[in-house]
Amino acid sequence: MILVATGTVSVTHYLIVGAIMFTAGVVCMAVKRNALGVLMGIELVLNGANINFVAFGSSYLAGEGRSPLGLDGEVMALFVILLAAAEAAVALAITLNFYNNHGTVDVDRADDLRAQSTKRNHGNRHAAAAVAGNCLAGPPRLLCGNSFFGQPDGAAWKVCG
Amino acid sequence: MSQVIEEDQRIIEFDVRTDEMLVNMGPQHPSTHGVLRLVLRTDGEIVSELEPHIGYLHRCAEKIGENLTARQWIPYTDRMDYLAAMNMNLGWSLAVEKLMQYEVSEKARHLRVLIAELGRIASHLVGMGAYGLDLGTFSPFLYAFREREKILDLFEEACGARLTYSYITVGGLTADLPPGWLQRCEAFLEQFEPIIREYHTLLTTNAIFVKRTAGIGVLSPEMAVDYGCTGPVLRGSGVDIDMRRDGESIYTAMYDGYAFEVAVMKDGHYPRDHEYPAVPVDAVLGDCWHRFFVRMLEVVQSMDLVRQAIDRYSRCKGPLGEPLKLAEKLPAGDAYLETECPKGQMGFYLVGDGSAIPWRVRARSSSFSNLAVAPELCRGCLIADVPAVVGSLDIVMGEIDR
Amino acid sequence: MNWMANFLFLQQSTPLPVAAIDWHASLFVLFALVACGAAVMVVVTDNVVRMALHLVLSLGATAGLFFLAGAEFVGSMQLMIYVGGTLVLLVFGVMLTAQTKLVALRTPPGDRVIAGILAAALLAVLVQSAVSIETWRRPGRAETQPPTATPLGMALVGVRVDSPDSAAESQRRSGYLLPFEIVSVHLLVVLVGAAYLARAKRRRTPRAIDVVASADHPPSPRPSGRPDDREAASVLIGSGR
Amino acid sequence: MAEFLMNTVGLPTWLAWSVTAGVAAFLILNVIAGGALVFIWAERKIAARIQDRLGPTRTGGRFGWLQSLADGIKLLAKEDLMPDGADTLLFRLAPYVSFCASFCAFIAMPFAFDVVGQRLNVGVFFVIAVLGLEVFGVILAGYASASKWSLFGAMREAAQVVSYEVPLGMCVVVPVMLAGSMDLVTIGEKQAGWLTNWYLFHDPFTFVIFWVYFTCAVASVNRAPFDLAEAESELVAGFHTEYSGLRWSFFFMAEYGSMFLVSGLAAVLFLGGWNGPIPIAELAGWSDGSAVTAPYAVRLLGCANLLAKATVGVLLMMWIRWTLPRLRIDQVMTTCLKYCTPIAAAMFAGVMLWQLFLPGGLLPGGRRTAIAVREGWLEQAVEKPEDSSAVSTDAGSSVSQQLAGVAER
Repeated sequence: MILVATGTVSVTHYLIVGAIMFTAGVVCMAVKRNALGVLMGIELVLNGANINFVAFGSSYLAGEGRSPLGLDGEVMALFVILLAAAEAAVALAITLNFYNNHGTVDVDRADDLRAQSTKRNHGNRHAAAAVAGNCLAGPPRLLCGNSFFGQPDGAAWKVCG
Repeated sequence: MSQVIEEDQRIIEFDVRTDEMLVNMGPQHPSTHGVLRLVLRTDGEIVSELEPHIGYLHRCAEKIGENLTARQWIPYTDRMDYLAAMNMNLGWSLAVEKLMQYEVSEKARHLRVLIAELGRIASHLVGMGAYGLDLGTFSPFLYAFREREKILDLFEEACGARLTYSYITVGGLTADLPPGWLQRCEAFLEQFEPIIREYHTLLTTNAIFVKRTAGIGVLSPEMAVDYGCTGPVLRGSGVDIDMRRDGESIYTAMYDGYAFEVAVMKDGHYPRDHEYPAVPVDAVLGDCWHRFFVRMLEVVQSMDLVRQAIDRYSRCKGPLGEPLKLAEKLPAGDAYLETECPKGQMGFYLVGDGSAIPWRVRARSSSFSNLAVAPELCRGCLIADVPAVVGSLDIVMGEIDR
Repeated sequence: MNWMANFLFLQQSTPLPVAAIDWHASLFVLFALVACGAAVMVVVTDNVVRMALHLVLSLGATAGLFFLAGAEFVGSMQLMIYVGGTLVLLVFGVMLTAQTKLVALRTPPGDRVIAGILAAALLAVLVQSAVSIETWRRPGRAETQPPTATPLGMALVGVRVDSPDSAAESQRRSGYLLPFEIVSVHLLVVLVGAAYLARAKRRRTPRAIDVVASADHPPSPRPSGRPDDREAASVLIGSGR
Repeated sequence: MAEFLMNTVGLPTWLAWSVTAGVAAFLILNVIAGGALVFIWAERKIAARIQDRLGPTRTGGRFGWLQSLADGIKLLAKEDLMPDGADTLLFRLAPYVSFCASFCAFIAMPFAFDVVGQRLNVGVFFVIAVLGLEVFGVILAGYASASKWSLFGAMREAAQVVSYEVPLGMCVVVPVMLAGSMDLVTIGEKQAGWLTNWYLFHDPFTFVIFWVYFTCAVASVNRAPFDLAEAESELVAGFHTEYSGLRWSFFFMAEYGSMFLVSGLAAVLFLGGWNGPIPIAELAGWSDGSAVTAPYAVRLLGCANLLAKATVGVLLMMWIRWTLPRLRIDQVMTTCLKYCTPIAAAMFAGVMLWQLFLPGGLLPGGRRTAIAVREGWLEQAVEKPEDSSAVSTDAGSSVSQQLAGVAER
């Protein structure tokens, strides 16, 4: 209620909202394991930026009645919205392609380019975390013969297949 | 053998790539006619495999037939194809009469033709209405049932029942027509003539109906014959077979002297096709549209037959003749006879052993073989086409499950 | 800590009559809370469908903010293109991939803590910069004339007709005709690219159904090498025949 | 009204304003909810007449007009059950999302000259945008009911509505282009006068565009031949299979609400909104405000006109529904991409050229001269640069007043 009591809203309030949206977006992109979660993070980041653009471009909020950006703010916001749509289309196409080929949208699984050696030791640490996180989801029989025992890659899978 | 998908050994949770879905068009689905379960394997919208599961309506009619006399089994034939019970009764009665070499009076024969063809009109009306319902339009269903009600009123006057008549029985008919019935029947035919054109505008030539049915579920003549499809399904693929003309002598004897053409497309056009709308450009012979159109032509054909039967029946003098006794002795031996029912050729087979109770009774269902062709037709079509194809086969579960 | 004080006790522009609630401010608070709350919820929830729902809420509230800031056209565009188009696309993506096993991909707890710290740091920096500039903090005169979409439209077409004092600028600010054309061509390229990427390709691995359905192959009771937990499949293949 | 409450009743300002807002919202909501009830009854009666039967006759009065009330009570009494696999939050939220989406578009819908919730400068755009939001309610419902069939229905409907927004948007731009502004009130204003001033008869292209608009509107509202989502024959009842009782009635209200909205929009954009075929108000000399009651009478007449036209639109949709069979999903998509969009684009170009070479009405008697239409934008700006500082935000100001603050380059 502090803001309300202190008179009309100014550019700063919009900037704060934009900042919160931006940070939420960045965190979301960093933290989410689901590719679509990353996409949503990108949408949040773009929106945070959009709020700032519109805040600067709006003559309502500007102190002396002349907004710093003038009309450019809103036009820039329009272009951001348009390009976000285009970007989302391509990003989704890539994600669905990834899903079709690998059967999952888990971002951690997209490591085909990583060198084989790093993949194995990196794999163990990750496997531990993944098992801890997911052992509820997968049925128990999947625990047999996974990579804990350090079999070469792929062999484990044939055992319990 | 299926090649193992190369998996990264760190994968713990098993990813099921379920792009194809197993979908149940379950027994209580509104569009399947009666209780039929279709298991569809779909990939998104495309149906890759269809498997009908039947047997939900099985009542062991044939086993019961082994401890009932021939006339006592007539009510069971009513409940096989409950939309065309008259034709079922006729089929069973003729089969028994063939076994016993019994000749019904000429008057009864003409009355049987009259009643059977009226039954065919009623059955096709339901087929047309239900098919409209499958494709999403509700109004034709009600128009069809309005006309069918009038036929049912006529049957009610003749035999007292509206759905399961048991009117045609072994050795003739249970009762003669009440006075004035023929005039009412003629009045019905008079007012029914223009309504047929209404159905054509409502469905047959409707652009969306044509789009939904033309070129869908094309059944080649060879496959139709291989699967043993009969009736409108067969004639829809251009195979010129009609039991009323090519059937056994005892059955065709009823129809000799009647002028009628078989409703099938011979070298490019239907009989008397100047009176009906032209075949749409993208309708392939043997698709849903043609099966529907053959049924509509058969309704008109049956109307002509009914008119001819009326004046032949009214010219016969003398009593109708009594049907055989309830426990008539059946001669030893067996007999099988197929009659042209609205859904297709319905065959009845019975084995007599000298006593009044047949030793074995068997009914060959036309819808059963018509349905058998559905998996072939629905492979690769869309989900919305499945009811269109199954509806065009016009199957009745009572007849399939018996 | 002076910026904190600044932030809380913004100087009062007009004497505050007891009853006059400034609608603009109260609605702003509402939309801001919904937008930020939903944005944070997107980060917090694991269920991807819930995330999509919160994102829709957040972007809807942002559209409300745009309306409040006088950018009616941008607000409607946001509602229509962003929420009505892009997010529907995103929800389609969610629906296609949200198999039960993937819906809740939990992130390992360790990463969450690190992310929280980074977020707090980033937020502090941004808010500090937002609050520090003097001119931004002066509340705007809310009484300018109601905005219309026409100057925006004209700007896009290339004729700058907005506020007169911009005409006094030394360099004449030109309209946005060229970027507008570039964006439209860009959208076309993107559509073609997306359609190409998502085209139905021949599957790399034969599915169980192709293996079984191939005529010359005797239907084995269970496709080996791939534990198929859908019992119903056997109903189709080997059931009782 | 707020002033009235403040000075006479002595309410504090914020209470007065919220009461006014409440009354306005109540009015709009009831016009539509009441409309929905009437349309439910009308649909039953029309369907009956088409199918050669009587429809409801016994529930209340002679024509069964209480039937919708009976439905309402039945739905209220029904148990609101939820399938166990369902995602509870989304399952509950879905009907309200689609309900609000279809009802909040009525903010910008003008019922008479100035009888409008909020006179948005981007009115048309706002209505189309909000119509697009209804898809979310459907998708959430389909996903949350955790059954294959509803998911099928939801995906089909979402694909259909999203793809039909493209031609719908194109058709809506034509009247906007003719009127020169997106503000629904201005568009309605410009079609005042005789029947010939309606945009429908403005030129042959707009006439075709109207029918393309109507088809796309029917498709985007999911009715008649395009009602894939609740295709009884294949998908049982589509996305709202699992809903029952009150929640199901929300979806029902949303459908009728958006049907009324879309035909209302058609009325405003193409059929001259509140201007009747014969300009009774002008002929009878009411519009110059001589009599005290004049403005109310004119506005009442306007409301009646618009409601009548919208009802005709809705009845037409019902008529189509009960005669045509349903299209398949790919046929619906092809009609959208191969027929509606190209035709809309061609007609759009046609109207543009028509505006350039033969501006003004089709008939020589058209009131708007060539210059007024084309130069409308610049002309006002020139004649009134001096009072750019004049500030008047009352809703009655005409377009020129709005552009007062703009100097011509």
